[in-house]
Amino acid sequence: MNALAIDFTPVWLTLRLALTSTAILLIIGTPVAWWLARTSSFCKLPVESIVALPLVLPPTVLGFYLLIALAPTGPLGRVWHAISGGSLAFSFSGLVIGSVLYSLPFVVQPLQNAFEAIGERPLKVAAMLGAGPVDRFFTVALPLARRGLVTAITLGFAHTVGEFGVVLMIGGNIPGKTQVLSISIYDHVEALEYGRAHVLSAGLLAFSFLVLFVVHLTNRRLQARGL
Amino acid sequence: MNALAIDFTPVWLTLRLALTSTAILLIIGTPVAWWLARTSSFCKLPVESIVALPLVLPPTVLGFYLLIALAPTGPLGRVWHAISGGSLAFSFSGLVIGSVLYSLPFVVQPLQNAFEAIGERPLKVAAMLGAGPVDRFFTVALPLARRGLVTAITLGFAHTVGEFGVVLMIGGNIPGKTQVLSISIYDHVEALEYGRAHVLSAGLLAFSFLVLFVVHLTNRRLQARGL
Amino acid sequence: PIGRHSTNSGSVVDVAVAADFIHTLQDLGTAFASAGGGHIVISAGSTGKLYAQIHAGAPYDVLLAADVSTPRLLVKQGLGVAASRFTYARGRIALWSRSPRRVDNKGLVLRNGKFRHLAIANPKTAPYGAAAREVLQHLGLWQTLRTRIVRGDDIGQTFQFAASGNAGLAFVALAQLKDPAFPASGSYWIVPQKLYAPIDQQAVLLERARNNAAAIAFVKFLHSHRARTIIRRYGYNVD
Amino acid sequence: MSDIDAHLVLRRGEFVLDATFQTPARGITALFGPSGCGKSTLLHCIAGLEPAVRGTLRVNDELWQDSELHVFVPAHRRRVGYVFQDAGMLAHLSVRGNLEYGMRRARRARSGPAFAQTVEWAGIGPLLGRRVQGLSGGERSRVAMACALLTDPVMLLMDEPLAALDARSRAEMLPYLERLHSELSIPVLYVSHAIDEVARLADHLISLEPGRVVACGALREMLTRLDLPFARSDEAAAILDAVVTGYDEQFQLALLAFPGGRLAIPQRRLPAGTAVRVRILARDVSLSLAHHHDTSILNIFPARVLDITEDRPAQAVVRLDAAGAVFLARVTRRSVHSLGLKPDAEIYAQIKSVALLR
Amino acid sequence: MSDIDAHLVLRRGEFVLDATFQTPARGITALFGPSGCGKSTLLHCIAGLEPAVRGTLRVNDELWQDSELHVFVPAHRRRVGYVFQDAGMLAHLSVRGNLEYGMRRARRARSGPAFAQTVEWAGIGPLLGRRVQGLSGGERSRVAMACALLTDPVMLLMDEPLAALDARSRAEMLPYLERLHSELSIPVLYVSHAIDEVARLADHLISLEPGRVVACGALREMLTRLDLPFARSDEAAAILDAVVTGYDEQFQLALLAFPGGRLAIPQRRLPAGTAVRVRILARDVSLSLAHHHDTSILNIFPARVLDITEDRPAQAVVRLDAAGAVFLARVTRRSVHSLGLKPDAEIYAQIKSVALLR
Ligand SMILES: Nc1ncnc2c1ncn2[C@@H]1O[C@H](COP(=O)(O)OP(=O)(O)OP(=O)(O)O)[C@@H](O)[C@H]1O
Ligand SMILES: Nc1ncnc2c1ncn2[C@@H]1O[C@H](COP(=O)(O)OP(=O)(O)OP(=O)(O)O)[C@@H](O)[C@H]1O
Ligand SMILES: [Mg+2]
Ligand SMILES: [Mg+2]
Repeated sequence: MNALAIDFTPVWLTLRLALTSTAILLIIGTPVAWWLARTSSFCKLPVESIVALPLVLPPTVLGFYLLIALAPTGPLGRVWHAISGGSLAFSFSGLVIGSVLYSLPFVVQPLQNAFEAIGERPLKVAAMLGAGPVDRFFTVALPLARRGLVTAITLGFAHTVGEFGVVLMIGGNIPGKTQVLSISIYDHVEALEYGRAHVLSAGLLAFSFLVLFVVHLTNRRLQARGL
Repeated sequence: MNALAIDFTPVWLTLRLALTSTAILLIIGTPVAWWLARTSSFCKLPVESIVALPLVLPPTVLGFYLLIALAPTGPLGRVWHAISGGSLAFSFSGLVIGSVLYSLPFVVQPLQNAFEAIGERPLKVAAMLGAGPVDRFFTVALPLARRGLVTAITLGFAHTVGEFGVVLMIGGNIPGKTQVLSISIYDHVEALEYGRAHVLSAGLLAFSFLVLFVVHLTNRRLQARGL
Repeated sequence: PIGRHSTNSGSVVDVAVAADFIHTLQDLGTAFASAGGGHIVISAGSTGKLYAQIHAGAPYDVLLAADVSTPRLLVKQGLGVAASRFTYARGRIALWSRSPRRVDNKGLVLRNGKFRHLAIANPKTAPYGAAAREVLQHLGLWQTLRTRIVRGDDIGQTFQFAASGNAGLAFVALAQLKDPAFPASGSYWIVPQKLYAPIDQQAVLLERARNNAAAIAFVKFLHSHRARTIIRRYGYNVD
Repeated sequence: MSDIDAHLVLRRGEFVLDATFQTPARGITALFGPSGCGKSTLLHCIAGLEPAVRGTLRVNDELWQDSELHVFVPAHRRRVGYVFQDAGMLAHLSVRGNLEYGMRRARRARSGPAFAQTVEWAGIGPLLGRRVQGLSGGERSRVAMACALLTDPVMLLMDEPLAALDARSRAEMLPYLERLHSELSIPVLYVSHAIDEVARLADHLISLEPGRVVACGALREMLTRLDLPFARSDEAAAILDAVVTGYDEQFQLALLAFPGGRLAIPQRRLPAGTAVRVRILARDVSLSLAHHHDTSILNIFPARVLDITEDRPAQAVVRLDAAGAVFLARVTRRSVHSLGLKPDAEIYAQIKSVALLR
Repeated sequence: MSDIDAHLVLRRGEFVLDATFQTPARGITALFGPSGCGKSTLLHCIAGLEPAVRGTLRVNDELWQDSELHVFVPAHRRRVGYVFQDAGMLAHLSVRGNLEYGMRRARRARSGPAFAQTVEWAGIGPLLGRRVQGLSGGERSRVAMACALLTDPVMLLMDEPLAALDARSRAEMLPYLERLHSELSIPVLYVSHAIDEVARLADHLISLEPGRVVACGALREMLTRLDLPFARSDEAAAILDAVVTGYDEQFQLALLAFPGGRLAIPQRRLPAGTAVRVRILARDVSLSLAHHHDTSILNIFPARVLDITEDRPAQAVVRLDAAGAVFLARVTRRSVHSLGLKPDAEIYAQIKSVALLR
């Protein structure tokens, strides 16, 4: 085997994980951010702080606690087992849960800021043009929060790609199943296979640069046309 | 030795690191974000993408490359040695550099969004009230970008507290010098000292919750008075 | 390389240690100090990480690696003192389950037991993982169990997989089970030495401490009878 | 009886709005009052944009709000067209995008011609592709008006829509606004601080003082009531009903008759028999004892003094009755004295100009 | 000679502003033109808020911009006070915060009394502690005006500052604006689409058509030039200089003399000998062949017809000369015919009302 021969399975897995997680992050994060931006409930402050909390735990430690929660005897794992019959730890679904939890603040906070910056005005204008709440959310709030959305996607995606502490912990580093690129690079470094690590890192950087570049470019295009 | 006896050195070290890094992040990140928000230079896109890049590398791998750069034989380390006579790797300064680099996107992106959301208008108004560019930046742009600033501080601080991959790699886990709380918890988990890990994690969570809560509360107060 | 930290603090020894040996080292440190040796400061990490750090000038005086090849490499690269390199412990692995009576004393559970996941340390980066793979290959189970094997970053994580109940079985270090401070419950099978190549863990005095009396004294101490007793107590074999 | 029936209470900081009024749900009702008296706030409440408002609101026999009964029809279901005071629009859409946004959500699909016609009227054809940020003040308000109309609303709320317009654009839009209530047959609540605009457009008038409604009724009565600010203002005017009786081809003057006499006004041809409405500003009316034929003033007729109010140091408002038609004249106190004006005096009213309303 | 000398070119999408004008750097210069013609854009350029503008700008012998010489004085160094069309303010500061923001950065420290006085004038005392978002349209513009004044500017730029005000507040602020140029002795560029406001306030007039300056000069000439839109508008007016000669205590009328005759106008006492300026609206002037003494019109004097322009189907503008004072009368074509008006005809001008400007 060539010393630099590279297995591409982790690349696809990473891409799949990052895309799935980003999608789920948006689906969960957007309503949370919207609620946080508009509520004046006394729950707002605690919820805001709780969303940011996963950040302060070292990923491996967060992973450790997740591992306990996801275990067949743990709270989440039991529910999941009852529903799907499978186990969460060491599965792709588990990875997604971990990534989502860990990257949530990066998605919620920029979105919340963007929603707050919109203010009441455009929503009132839209209401007067006949748009109901859901309609307003999709046709006014989201487009006006576009910059925040881009940041949320950027941070969420990049962070999921780079994340490895949580993923390593709850994924079990199973090649082809839970061994994502970040772990694979990490393994090369640990195993002193610096050459392969360099190649993979460079590839990851180039690829991510490309993705981020495209996201920012799209954003610019939209900006030029719209806001 | 009591099984739950806890050494508080890592706590102070972490606090010092997080505060220093957050301060430096703001000092570096704010001008970068301001420039990104207002430039239409063709450099904008590449710079935006580069700022986000450290995110996609697994922290340990980023740490590995930093280690190479900071080593006395590495590019940064050599310069530093020439200036200060000391070494960057395995020093507090090195930790700060690592944390700053890794957390930069979390500070730059929300700030940039906030600056962009301000628009030209208030700056023009301030100019007409006699405020020069620097004056405008501090008295108009920053206050109006307050929400972004809060997010930047929150994410930057929390991420530095929770970060451990980079710090472990370039800090070397030296008790009293570079062994921060996250590493210390990690060590306890690794060493199967779950009890201590739980206590430290709970303490860290409680403390961070408190910090974040205070930040958000201050933000709210300011919001109620100002924007 | 200049370490601001320990150049003239003669009585302090910075020891970099592979994670599995950390508790043993703590005990050794206490013993060393009480023997008038000096104070040791422990930095733990995976052997791979420690190598990269030493390469980048980390201020460690002694490395207690989890393998043989890393100290050998350091010596070859002029970062370790050749004469000081020696095997301070020989690790042993055990198959462990947190449920009592799950694991029989022949390891038959691997062949016919019902378990979803078997945790081993990453064979690529952790010597204990390599040993576990060898055992499985020896038993002819490596291929059949392939899909059920989950890999921890190191034996610490591997232990957590099993301890949290996510993996039914795990190949862990015997030292982890024997740890007097945290005696493990459940059942285990100490894998016979003939099923895997010895996990020799070597120590080496690092070049920067070539003339550090305290460090030299500590390495010497590791050879002592007192030290060997302590090491043996944690389930390691010592020559 | 289709009415707008409101009793709305809202507290906003130190400002308390407590407005009770009733006005017919047809034609244009003007909301008139000083700066900061709560006109915009009242429109917001009616539109349903102030969830904190208490009270009841009934429009066209539909209950839009009753805080006792916990009825609150949400803003977008009220289907009102709102021209905001700052001509608020959706910043992320182009001018066309804004127009279509409301049109697509209208009760009934509006036809293409309606779009083209509205764009034409507002004079915003060249702006359609533009972003709304670059629009000038006047352009903004024209686009905002077009937006509101295209939502096919059941009621229009307009907050000083012409304030940012120059005289020419304003003159161009006024006739269309005038036709709104006959063509669209929807009620319009119209905030304005320009009495001439109000007099010209409105059928009804709601007069506000800070936080409350002080008077509310038909425009005509309100304008000549000397206890209200209108009759005392520089723009005081009376409104008369008249009928077209003929047309002077040579000089292009329409000839009108009203109970008190005849009027000739510059105007394009109108069919004889058309009922029209004219406005006579108090400041355009001078009085004389004899009927002079050698002046450039065309409209002179006999009238009887009803009463005289000396509302300013040097001036007075004289209420006149010309065979039942009541109108006002603003003269100096000196003239009151020198002409010996007093109630029941018979004099000639000379009217310098008359504006045809519709 | 202290002048404002501008030659400014700016392209913005399809709109191109190419404005060249010169106006004295004292008194009030009105910028007048239809919606979207570039008035606000021009003010932005003068303020230095449009970095893309090319050309030259010289104010008071200071070179503010010369794109050839690469001179561009940054906006905050020009020390102009700007009242934006939307009354833009700093949203994160209270009303007081906004006022103080500019005051603290003024060239010379303004005294406390200046602050109190300005607040008093603008009538914003009760608003000082408020956030700027809650302000009503009229309140906003008053605060914005106070802000601009408190920066102690070398020039004021005002973009339709009174458009959002009701008649009463407008009437209250106009006199103060009138006093600006005598008291502050700084030039004011004043955008307005209300001819009456312009006639009342301005000394000079810059008339804009989309993208360019079509005329520029002293207000008085501009207003009566029949080739410009002013004389043809409904608000056409002439401005005369007069001197106070006496006061009628009984009826509180000021007696004025101008070359062509005498005027009596409702006015508080003015010292005899004061030079004043009055505005006579063309629509307030009627003509007669004889001098009638039995009417309520106080001001009647002989005049000679200069020329007659039939600018509308039914109406004409008659330019009159009363011993050198030129003014306008709007009459119907029928009256021109029936009174036999033609150049050099001698007639009597009856003036219904006269406004004292200052
Ligand atoms: N959040 C608030 N706190 C306190 N007062 C407020 C608030 N919002 C509005 N107001 C006050 O309510 C009053 C009514 O405002 P509104 O905008 O309805 O006035 P308006 O009649 O439309 O005036 P304008 O003709 O100047 O537009 C004003 O005095 C305003 O200052
Ligand atoms: N970004 C832009 N792209 C294209 N045209 C623009 C842009 N910004 C402004 N304009 C146009 O420039 C012209 C001048 O605008 P400006 O605001 O100066 O008008 P204005 O004379 O102040 O009008 P108003 O009296 O209505 O306020 C307008 O026709 C406007 O549509
Ligand atoms: Mg208003
Ligand atoms: Mg404008």
